[in-house]
Amino acid sequence: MPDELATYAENTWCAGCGNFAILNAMKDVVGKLEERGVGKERVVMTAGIGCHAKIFDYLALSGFYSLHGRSMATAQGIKLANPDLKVVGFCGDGDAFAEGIAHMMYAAKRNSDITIVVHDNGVYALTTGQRGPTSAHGFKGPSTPRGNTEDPFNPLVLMLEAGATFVARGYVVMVGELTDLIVAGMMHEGFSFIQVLQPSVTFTNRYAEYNEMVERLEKPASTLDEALALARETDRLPAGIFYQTEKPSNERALYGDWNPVTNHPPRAKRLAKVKELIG
Amino acid sequence: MPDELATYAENTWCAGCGNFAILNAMKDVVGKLEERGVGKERVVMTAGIGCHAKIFDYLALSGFYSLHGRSMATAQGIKLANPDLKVVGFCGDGDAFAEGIAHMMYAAKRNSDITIVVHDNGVYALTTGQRGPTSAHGFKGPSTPRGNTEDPFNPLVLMLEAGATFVARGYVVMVGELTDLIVAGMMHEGFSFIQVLQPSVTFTNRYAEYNEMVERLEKPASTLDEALALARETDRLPAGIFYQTEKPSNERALYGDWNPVTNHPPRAKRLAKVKELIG
Amino acid sequence: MSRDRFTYIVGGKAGEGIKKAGSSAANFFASMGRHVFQMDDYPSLIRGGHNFVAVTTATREITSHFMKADLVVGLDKRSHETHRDHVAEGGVVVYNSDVVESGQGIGVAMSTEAQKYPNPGLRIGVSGAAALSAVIGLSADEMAAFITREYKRDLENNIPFATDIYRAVAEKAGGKFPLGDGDRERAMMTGNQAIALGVAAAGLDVYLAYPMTPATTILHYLAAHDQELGVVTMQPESEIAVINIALGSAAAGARTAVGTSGGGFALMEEAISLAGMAEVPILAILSARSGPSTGVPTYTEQGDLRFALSPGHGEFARIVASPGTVREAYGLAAELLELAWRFQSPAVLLTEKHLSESRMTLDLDVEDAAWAEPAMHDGGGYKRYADMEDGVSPLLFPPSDELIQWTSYEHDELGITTEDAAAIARMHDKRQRKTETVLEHLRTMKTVNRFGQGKATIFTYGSTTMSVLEALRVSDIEATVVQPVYLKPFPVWELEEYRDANPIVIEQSAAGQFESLLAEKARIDAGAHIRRYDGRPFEPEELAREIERVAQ
Amino acid sequence: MSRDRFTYIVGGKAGEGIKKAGSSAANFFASMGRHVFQMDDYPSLIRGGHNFVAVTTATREITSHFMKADLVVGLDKRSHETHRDHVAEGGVVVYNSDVVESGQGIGVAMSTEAQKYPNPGLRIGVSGAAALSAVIGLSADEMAAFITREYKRDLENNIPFATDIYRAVAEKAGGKFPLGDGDRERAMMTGNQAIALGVAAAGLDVYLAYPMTPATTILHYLAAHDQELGVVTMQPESEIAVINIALGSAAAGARTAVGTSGGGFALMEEAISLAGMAEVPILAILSARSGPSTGVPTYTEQGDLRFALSPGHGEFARIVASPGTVREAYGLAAELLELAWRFQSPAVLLTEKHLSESRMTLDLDVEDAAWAEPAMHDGGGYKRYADMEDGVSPLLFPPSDELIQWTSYEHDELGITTEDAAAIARMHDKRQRKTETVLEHLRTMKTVNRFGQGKATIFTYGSTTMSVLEALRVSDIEATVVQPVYLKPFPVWELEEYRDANPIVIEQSAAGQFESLLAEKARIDAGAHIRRYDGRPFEPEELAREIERVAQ
Ligand SMILES: Cc1ncc(C[n+]2csc(CCOP(=O)(O)OP(=O)(O)O)c2C)c(N)n1
Ligand SMILES: Cc1ncc(C[n+]2csc(CCOP(=O)(O)OP(=O)(O)O)c2C)c(N)n1
Ligand code: SF4
Ligand code: SF4
Ligand SMILES: [Mg+2]
Ligand SMILES: [Mg+2]
Repeated sequence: MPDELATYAENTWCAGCGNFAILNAMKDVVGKLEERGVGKERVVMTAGIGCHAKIFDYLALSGFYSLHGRSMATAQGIKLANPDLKVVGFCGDGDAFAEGIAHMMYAAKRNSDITIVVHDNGVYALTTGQRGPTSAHGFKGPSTPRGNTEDPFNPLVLMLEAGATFVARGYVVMVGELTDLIVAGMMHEGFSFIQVLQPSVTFTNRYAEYNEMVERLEKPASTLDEALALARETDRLPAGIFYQTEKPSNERALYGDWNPVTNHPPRAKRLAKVKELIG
Repeated sequence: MPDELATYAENTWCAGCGNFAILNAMKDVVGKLEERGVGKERVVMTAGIGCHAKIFDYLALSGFYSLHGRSMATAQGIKLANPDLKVVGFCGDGDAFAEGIAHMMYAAKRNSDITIVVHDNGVYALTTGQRGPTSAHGFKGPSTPRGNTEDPFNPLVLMLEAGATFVARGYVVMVGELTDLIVAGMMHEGFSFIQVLQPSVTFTNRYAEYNEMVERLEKPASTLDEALALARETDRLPAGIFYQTEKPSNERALYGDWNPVTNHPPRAKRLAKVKELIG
Repeated sequence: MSRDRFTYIVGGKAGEGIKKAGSSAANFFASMGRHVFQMDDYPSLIRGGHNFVAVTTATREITSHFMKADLVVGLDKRSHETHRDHVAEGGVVVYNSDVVESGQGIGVAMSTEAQKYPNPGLRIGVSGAAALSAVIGLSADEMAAFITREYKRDLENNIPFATDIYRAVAEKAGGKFPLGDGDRERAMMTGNQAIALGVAAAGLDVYLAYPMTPATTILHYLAAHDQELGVVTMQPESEIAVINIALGSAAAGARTAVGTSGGGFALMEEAISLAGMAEVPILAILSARSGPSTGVPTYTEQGDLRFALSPGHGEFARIVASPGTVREAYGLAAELLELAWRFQSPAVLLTEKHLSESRMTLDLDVEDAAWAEPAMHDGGGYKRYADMEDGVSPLLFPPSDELIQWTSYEHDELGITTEDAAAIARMHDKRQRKTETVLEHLRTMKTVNRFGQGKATIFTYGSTTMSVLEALRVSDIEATVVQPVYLKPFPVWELEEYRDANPIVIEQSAAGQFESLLAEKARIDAGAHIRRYDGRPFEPEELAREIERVAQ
Repeated sequence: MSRDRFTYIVGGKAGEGIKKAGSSAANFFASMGRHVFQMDDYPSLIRGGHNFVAVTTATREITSHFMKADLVVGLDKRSHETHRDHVAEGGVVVYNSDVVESGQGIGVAMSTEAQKYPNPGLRIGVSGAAALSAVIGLSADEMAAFITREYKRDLENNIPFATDIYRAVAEKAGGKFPLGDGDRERAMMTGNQAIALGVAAAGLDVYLAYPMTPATTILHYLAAHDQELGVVTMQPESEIAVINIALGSAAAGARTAVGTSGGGFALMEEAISLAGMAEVPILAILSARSGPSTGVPTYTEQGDLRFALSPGHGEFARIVASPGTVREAYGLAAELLELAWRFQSPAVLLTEKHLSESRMTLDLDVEDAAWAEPAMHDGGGYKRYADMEDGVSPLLFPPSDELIQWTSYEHDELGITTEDAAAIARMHDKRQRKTETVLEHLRTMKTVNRFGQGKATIFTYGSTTMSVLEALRVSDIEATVVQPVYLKPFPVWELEEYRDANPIVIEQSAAGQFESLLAEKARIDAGAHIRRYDGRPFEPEELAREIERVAQ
């Protein structure tokens, strides 16, 4: 499968970047989705802008390379138009929890049936290392030379509270698990959020730290409270599905079995309806 | 004090609107702040756009009648420029948790020393009654004639999770308590969030329901978890300070005792510095 | 005193049923086969304040309200005081004598009467229909039928209440202005309804909007009729969400439109540029209000023209047009959706509160709407940005075995990011060729309307067209009215003959944006101009006098 | 082979110290009292890919890089292959023989040498300084001093490494291009530094920005020097937060500026309109890159001109200007902050990546900067929007006993919301008068630069000015160059004499936005044009040939 999913784009990630693992995982995801009856032709991706987003150029899937902070809005639009598609959106931490935080909160609130993979490297990497939403207090970057004065957001907590029905954490060193998480997220009907711990070797090389702290989470919490407690842990970093619950997706809630694209009417039919309304 | 704080603007709120109580509370707040050594000349307000925001026209305080969703950004700017001012921002629920949700989350995250009063009527009132971020599932408005398909946000929970250091709920029927809450919020150094249950008699007349459910909360929770549990209650609606904690404000963290406005340098001094840098 | 043209102004507090009083009258006139124009004037509030509706009817076409009314009904003190001088010579003024001490005209104790029934506050608006019925000479039964049809509910109270008012007015001015029937009953709608129906007729699948006056009622209308039409509507968390969800939707193959006013459109600009780069078909409806900024949300202005012409950074094809009448809005909305899809470009329908929210009778052929149908790719080897001669690459939507990559970055034909100098220039060339193709296509279309014939030349555009046409109808002015419908590309090829016409330029703008656009693009320098910018649309009789003044 | 003008191109992977190799050379030339121009060309990535820096130096003023180099150093294979043909006749090519098989020029085993020291990957960039030192005839000691001053750290490894490379190059081309000293040492800075210093010199208190290339380094520079200067910097959550926080800040009395590129500026437009309505002084720096949309983030273009001229909906005074050189950027940034405060209006400094990030020597008088000082209200009875004859109401900031109400709504003089027709028109008139006042003020200022004298007339603007001036210097072309610095209001009063000049219009745009602006505003129709839009700035020798071609 990998070859078929490669493009001719030159890969410009730094050697050792955590993004490679996400790219590899995605290639496996496509295969596993196929096994589950979701053909590659139905898998559509979106990306924001940043190092993470380059995955769009490297992965031979259809989709929309969107704007910084809008990947999850674009993804919702694709799903809204054609609910038969499986939509995965790649976001950076800056994308997801700064410029685009409103869309994240609302994608979760309305339970849009998309999967958002956040490449969380705790920094604005592509713009040369400024602090981001998940940067630690004290983080020094070119816009905060004396250190970040803000405390970081906890993405899992925010998504759980906003109403996400599938919340998970992966780690780039655990590619197999990451693959499974993304597959599970994409098979979940409703909004799936996956935070991926993705060290930036250049700006936030936390492999060593993560290797110590990340622990496999065997099974999802059975309540939101438990999931929140897990998400708040700071001594160890559980990786796995934190929480999963069922609720009608935004698309289903809005229009049931309708499909705007495949149900597009012929002209005569539409004009007849318009005529009716004009009376 | 009331007279001095009135303007000649014609009040165009519906008779019985919960906003009147917030206006009245604010007039008392100004007096109480004065007792605490904060003169009216230092109290500055901002407002978004909506029914709630008309308070700006009715209250004789200096400030900035901003844009829909930006009241809390404008407020942060005022505080950033001159930290000697006490800044209170009025927001609607649409303002605060739809168009402006990013600014709310970040005002809390960075602990900007402003007080945000959200007139939560669970609807976009001024634009004729569309569902808003806190509208109940099933709420019928002109943009959702078959009912709101989304679940509401819990503003208190979101603000607690985002890092607000003062979180409270008031109810327009309890004007005295509301006054005290706003005073406490404004005296708190850091980001203060006050959700005010504000029935819209026209669109969401929930006085009866609230009168049943609202209960005075005697003292703040001692932990974030407790505060969250209180905020999640749905059978009764506690009103009071849910949570209060100490943390350096954004402004202090950024520049300590500096004040951009009062420390504005004379030209010669600034030019000397520029010369130094050019070398 | 039979007159063909009859104007009715009814005013009162918001929440008293003023809009209903106006629209029911308009409906009634339309049911007589007459032409009607209804203008709603209301402040930005929910209850109280001062609303009024001006409804004018005639047996000939009519494209404006008038402010000299044959019947003025004031339900409260302020309305009476504001509008009593709006009565035409010989006209009738009816006021609520319970709240006005020494009124002028026919005082009726409306509040006292209303008190006799439940919900007196809601009832009072029915006075309008009663007074109108009396003045135009309906019988009490005819009035009851009118009220039954328009108010539908609570008739057991509404009809007796109305009958009381009717009697009081009929006594003094009964049958003063009998109205003749018109030729046939026409549809009646607001500009926003026409736009909604137009995009629906063109094949719209998805409509997204965040509430913002005066565009909001497009969302309301489509939401109310979504299942009937098969159009999905959604109100996301902000205008930025609206436009970005919309672009995703369009890229997945759904005909998609969005609607907002200036402030919301401003927030959409980053994504309009994205639509330019990624070549996403999208229609944005921009209905302007008095600005800048929050401005005067429920009042009209043409202050957003220049702003609408250059949305988004960078160079790409932009299409902007503005309808002159409600009738035109229907076809133009459809046409713009079609152009957006034909050229995979953002298209903007620019209009104003005055068109969006005014309501008029019209002769509408529903077929008179384009159908948005993209040129689709066929076979394999798909390249999203295939470098076609006309700059327009075929479309394809998932699910598909082909790779379909839309992108905001500069790209090669497949859609892969590029930083290569030659590749960058090549794609710029492609987009420029598309811009040319759009221009060529517009040359084959009707892009400018001309009305009448006369020595004077008048240039106008957008909703002001309705005012100008009506001003000419009610005066002896002989003029040629030229109305560019398309504003970008600006149809200069149609305007060469006016190079030395020194036209009168009429617009609702303080800065004269349309005048300068004409001068800059078509090198047509105005001989004179008439501008209004107090939030109110031109009044045709006043406008006629102004035209006469400047035409000298 | 002594030449006055000397060009050095050094290329390699990002992260190998290419920028440092370029800037250290530039610094060295400057330290000789020479003029220098340094252009960084880099893709949007953090490590790898292909970066290069082109540094040109002369003993006369110089305003562009050149792409024919006397010394080309390629640290990797791609750089050698990309740039070996950029060598000028008689020039020297140095390449890394460890990674290039059959190179052209002087092969040096840079990687092998670097392996002898720790962190070989970081070291390799030092080869540039070594090769350069050899070619311009420095002694080994002079080279060591050069490296000591520029690299500062790890000298115990850097100097021996450099010495090895130096020897290898010196052997074949030592002293080939001896460089004479210039007249005196000048400051050297990028356009973004000049802008940052300019606004600081004008009294800036607060700078807000969200990272976006090519504006980001203004934030970095001010953040690095915030305490020294007494300027507060902050990076909020988005551009919308930036501009709205900025407006709050300005309304509280702090001189405030923001900076971004096209996409971020698009997001700010709603608030620019707010600044127009509320009359908030704000300076926005818009540094353009190749567009539309995300485009080519690290490359240059002048595609945002029209977009920059009409930000925000509605009618209000807009001021837009674009500096032609880094030197001019300093004074213009200060001047625009001053104008923003003088007129309580949004002002936009439009520039491009080529100016923002290119670095050059300049003669800078720090005093040559305006000081932003508002006209303050005195005494009681304050009205934020006092209806002054010139449209400019005095300012007052809290804390104050007066009521100071800024607002986005249409308002009366005090700032209370109004929907009254006369009041709306009155405030429109006030804002129009302010627009006139701005225009009158601009008439008293220097708004257009003219350079040279010659039969041909060349029009250009922004960073392209630097390219055009250099093209004239290196050719025999005699031309008058006209560069409008102010673009809104457009200084037509300065341009009347060129009405029939049929100028050559030179810009970095595919659509020819500047050309059409000239035609529309000043009715100056281009006789010919030269456009570049592949993301790269004009190269002066190529441009000179183009000018010669079209001038015929
Ligand atoms: C509207 C807008 N603002 C700013 C930028 C510049 N920008 C590009 S990527 C980025 C942030 C990248 O951070 P993150 O999302 O965490 O991605 P990473 O590079 O770390 O993978 C920014 C600010 C942009 N492209 N668009
Ligand atoms: C950018 C923008 N979008 C939309 C609007 C229109 N608008 C005005 S008020 C409002 C919502 C009001 O809801 P809320 O904030 O809850 O205030 P309320 O009227 O209920 O007090 C909207 C959508 C606007 N002014 N600006
Ligand atoms: S800068 Fe960081 S995130 Fe970007 S490619 Fe390099 S290692 Fe990866
Ligand atoms: S509509 Fe609702 S919120 Fe607005 S003034 Fe009336 S009661 Fe208050
Ligand atoms: Mg990141
Ligand atoms: Mg509300």
